[in-house]
Amino acid sequence: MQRIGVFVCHCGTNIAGTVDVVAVAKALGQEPGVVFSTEYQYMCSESGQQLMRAAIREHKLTGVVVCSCSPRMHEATFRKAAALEGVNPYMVEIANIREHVSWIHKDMAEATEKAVILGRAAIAKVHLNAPLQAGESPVTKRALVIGGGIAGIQTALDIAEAGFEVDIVEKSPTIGGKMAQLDKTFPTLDCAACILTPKMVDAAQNEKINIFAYSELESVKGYIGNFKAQIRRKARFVDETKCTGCGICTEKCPQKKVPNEFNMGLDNRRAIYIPFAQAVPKVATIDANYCTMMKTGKCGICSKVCGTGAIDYTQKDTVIEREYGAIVVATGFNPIDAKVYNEYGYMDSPDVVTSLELERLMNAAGPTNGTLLRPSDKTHPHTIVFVQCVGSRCDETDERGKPYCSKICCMYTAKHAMLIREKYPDTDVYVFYIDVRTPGKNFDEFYRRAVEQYGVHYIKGQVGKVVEQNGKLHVQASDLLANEQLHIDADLVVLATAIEPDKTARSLGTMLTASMDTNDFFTEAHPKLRPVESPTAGIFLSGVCQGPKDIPETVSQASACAAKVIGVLAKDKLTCNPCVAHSDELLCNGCSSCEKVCPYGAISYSDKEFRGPNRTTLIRRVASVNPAVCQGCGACTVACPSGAMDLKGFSNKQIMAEVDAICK
Amino acid sequence: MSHGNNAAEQVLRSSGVDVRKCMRCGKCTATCPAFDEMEYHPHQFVYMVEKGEIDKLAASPSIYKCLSCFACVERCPRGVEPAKLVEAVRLAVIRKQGMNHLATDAIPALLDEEMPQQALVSALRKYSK
Amino acid sequence: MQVNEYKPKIVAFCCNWCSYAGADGAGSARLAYPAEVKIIRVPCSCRVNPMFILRAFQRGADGVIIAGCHPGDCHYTSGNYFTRRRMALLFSMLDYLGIERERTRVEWISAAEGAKFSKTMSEFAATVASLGENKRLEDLRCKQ
Amino acid sequence: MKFSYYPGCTLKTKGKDLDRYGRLCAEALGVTLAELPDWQCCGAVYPMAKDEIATKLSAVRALASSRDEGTELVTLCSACHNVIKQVNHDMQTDADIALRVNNYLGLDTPYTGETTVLHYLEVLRDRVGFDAIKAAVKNPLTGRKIGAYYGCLLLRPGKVMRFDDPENPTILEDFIRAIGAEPVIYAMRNECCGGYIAVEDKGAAVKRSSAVLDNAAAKGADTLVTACPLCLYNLKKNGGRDDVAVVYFTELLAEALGVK
Repeated sequence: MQRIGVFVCHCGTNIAGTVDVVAVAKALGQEPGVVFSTEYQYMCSESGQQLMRAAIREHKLTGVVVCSCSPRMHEATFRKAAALEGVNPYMVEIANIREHVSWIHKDMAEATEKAVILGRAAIAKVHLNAPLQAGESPVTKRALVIGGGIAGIQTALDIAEAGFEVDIVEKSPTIGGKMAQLDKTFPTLDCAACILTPKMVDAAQNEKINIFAYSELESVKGYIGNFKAQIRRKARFVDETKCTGCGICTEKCPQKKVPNEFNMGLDNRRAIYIPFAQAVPKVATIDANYCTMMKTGKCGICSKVCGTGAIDYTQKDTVIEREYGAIVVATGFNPIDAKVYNEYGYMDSPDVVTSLELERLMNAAGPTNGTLLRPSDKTHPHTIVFVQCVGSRCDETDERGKPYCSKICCMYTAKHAMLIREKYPDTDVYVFYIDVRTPGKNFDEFYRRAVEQYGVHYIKGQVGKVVEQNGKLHVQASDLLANEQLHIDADLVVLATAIEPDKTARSLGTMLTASMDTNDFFTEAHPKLRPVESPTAGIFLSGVCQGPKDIPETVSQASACAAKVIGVLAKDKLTCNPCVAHSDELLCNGCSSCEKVCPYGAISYSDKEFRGPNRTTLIRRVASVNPAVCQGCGACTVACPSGAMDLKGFSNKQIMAEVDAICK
Repeated sequence: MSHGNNAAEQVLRSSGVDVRKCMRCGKCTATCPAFDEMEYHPHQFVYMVEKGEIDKLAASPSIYKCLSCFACVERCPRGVEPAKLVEAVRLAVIRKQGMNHLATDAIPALLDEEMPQQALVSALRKYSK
Repeated sequence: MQVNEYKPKIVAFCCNWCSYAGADGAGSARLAYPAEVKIIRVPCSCRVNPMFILRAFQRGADGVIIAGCHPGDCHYTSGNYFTRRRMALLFSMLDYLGIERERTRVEWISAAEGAKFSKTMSEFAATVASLGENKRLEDLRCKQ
Repeated sequence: MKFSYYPGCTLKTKGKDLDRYGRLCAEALGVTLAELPDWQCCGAVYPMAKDEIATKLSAVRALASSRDEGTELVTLCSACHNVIKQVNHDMQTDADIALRVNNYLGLDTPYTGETTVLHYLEVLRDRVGFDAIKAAVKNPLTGRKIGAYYGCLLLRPGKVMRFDDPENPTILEDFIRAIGAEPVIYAMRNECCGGYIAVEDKGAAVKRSSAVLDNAAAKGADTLVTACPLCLYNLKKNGGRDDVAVVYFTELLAEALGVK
């Protein structure tokens, strides 16, 4: 018989406000096997834990039930405390009476009754708990970073700095991501390239960092400490080891009509190209969709002009396999497609642009060499209208937009408006806003400067329709404070389109079994306390893949993420989850049902000798589980027809005891 | 704020609109083709219904100026559907005895040779019980 | 004679990764659902053995709901597909035994869907309540 | 291909051309339009209020009788289309309206939105196919620069109408291409012509209609096509310019198919 102690937490008033904690402690104290029951204000606090440890010593407890917040919150805390007193950590069970009781029920009698029932279920389970010993598994001392934008680069640099190897997998031909496309950065107005490109070079030169650009993750298997990934290195049709990045091929290529994605399609590039001058790796890539040689077999000019013989039209994709101890997701974002908001005329006029397109139009390395010219007729725009929140902050029923605030638009629009007024003082700039959101260091001051020093017209209202006629963009908008409808003849309209996670995020989330929210942002293990970890062990989150962020936030999160990864890689062994499946060989009939449902291949069969009646020996085929590979899902336990397979920590008997307690 | 007044509740019920969804962006008013003709504009309908100021709206010619073009309904990012509020207030008025905006016999004088039946029927539906 | 107000007993098996976290999310957002719903945490919805459900009905549960990750999002890659197939079979068998279909349910609720958790549980509790007590499999010998 | 056909009152009077050419073209394209025997006026404007039942009945009668015929229901006039499709949506999604309408009508089988409502243009796009139309064209309107005028009723509310992208529609442009002309895209093509406000406030209608026409003319359109008699009226009467012809799309189709 177990000697069980029950500890009911008040959680301040979070629990005690709705649940009569004294009554719960008293009721649970009457349960068979419970030798001690008490309540305390904050069980998770140092003094709360001391109280628990003292009780374990004093009452020689063999099992512990804590009625508190979700086990996802403090299970580990209480297990650790119990272990310090020599009680096996898996003899501790949590009854969740905060998230599942006090926070959702108002009536005290009802909530108290439910808390008691959940406490009884936990007690019933502890009666059947057995001490479990966690095994250990080795750690591969290398990290994988998926995505080579500023988030991925920063995380990789920090991990490498600590002395561990890092691979960056980037799907485009160069690292740099969105930040490489930006002109200036708020609120300091320093040039994005000037602060980003040195980091790109650092990453390239760091001997601990391998950059797999123009590559995609194909599959991932394994678990924390022991991931195996297959990486597809797409054929560039250029030998990376031979190409010097001289760029002659990109000048001589006769196919000049390929939309330049780096410049948001505002100009064209060649079929063989280097995305931008500071690309890393600085290697040419042939775009097979446009290359005349690849399509018709006639041309070959790049091959002729290449001094190092790097061009290889027959190159094939290769798939490499690498092992990792931890994986970082840094897949970033894209602006939504503005074409669904055609009331702003994005599809009708080239002079309606998105903010990212404007970045390229203002960038010295962009299609206009930094001179702000209208795409339609290459003239200076004199009246510019900015529209905020295009596709952000929409109702959940809205089919075009996103329910969240994209967070960066208010600030980059203030930046754009300010830069334009500074460079072209004869330009009238209007910003239509719903709210101006500037929480950040020196952010509101920055916005106020746009208004007060630079004379940007901020108008509380929205644009309803943009009509292009005779070279002007007729903007119809509301001015809510004046209760007017405005009609502005503009030359350029800039849409601050919402940002959304990169399209690859969803399939990546599935591949990594890392959970995502309804907007395809990766979910963190805890929104406040574990913001850079996925709930899936060994998967870490860096940058906008987790939620909208600006550059300073992205960089701090990227470094935080690196710290967490280093925490894993620095260990030689990791403790495994002891709640794994186990087969009772005496009951196993060797049917293979379990083997078929195991997603990890953790179950194997072997012939074993068993003693039969009358001193005979029987040879039977039986299953056994590799505890280092088993992840503890339990699929096999249900498939097993003979009841041989069971899951430690969640055994058939334990769960049925819980069912009984709840239905009593 | 006069929450819970009967006229406002009737308008909310009959329109099916949830005025609390509004985030005051003003896109409805920005897109409204009848802005110049209206005394109260679409965003004001939303706000004034929320405040319970139905009497002011009911007395305003604005309720006969909405073109029912659904531009505000289509473009509202919050799914508020301001046009339905205009219709609900208008109905609350013309459903009362003797409150037709246009009497049936006054209409023929407004018509011309080519005007399609559709215009006439629409006007009858919108302006009278 | 004492007449008790009827409140159904509902057992909700929630997978640790999605739906249990979804229930925590419902709690954090203070999205209420009826107290009749009691949650049992399992590592994956595929850990739910048909025995557990039969046991619940035998012990007097009026409804059983299993909640797991959305198809394709299972923490263990494929567990919820097993759940879907197994439960389709089990529920039709229970139906044959006279346990109405509405008393059993499988739902996919992600960690981010606190609102869905609360809504689903409220609806399920209301449905089960409207069916009244489950007598079909209840074994009174199990009650002390 | 056989459909139930709901012409609507305007198509029997001032909008005869829309109907006449529509029927001729349908015949030429092998589409049978069987006019519902007992249709009544749809009311021309969709009754938005949740508590309006009487004004939705005629639309439901047409929908139910199309269902009883076992055919999809085709409309041609934009206004009728808007009313009937929105009422159909109410019958599918609003249990309260469906219950009250059915209680009132007392049909043999209650109507719950089973009928598919198609606009004539949708029949051309989704059932006949613009490629087939292109192949059937005898007199392509080569060289004509035609602007599509959608107005409001075909497109909005987009979630209910499900007709085309409400902000960037292409169905009429594809139609214009199919009959051999060049589509002119202009921003005002999905803005209101003024609608029934013309009855009471001509000035307002003039403002709206002339803005539409001016924008189309500035983009080089010589002709606008519409599917709505009221739009046609407003653009012609209140648009304030005669250098842009305004015609029903069925008339141009008839011309191209050689059945005019």
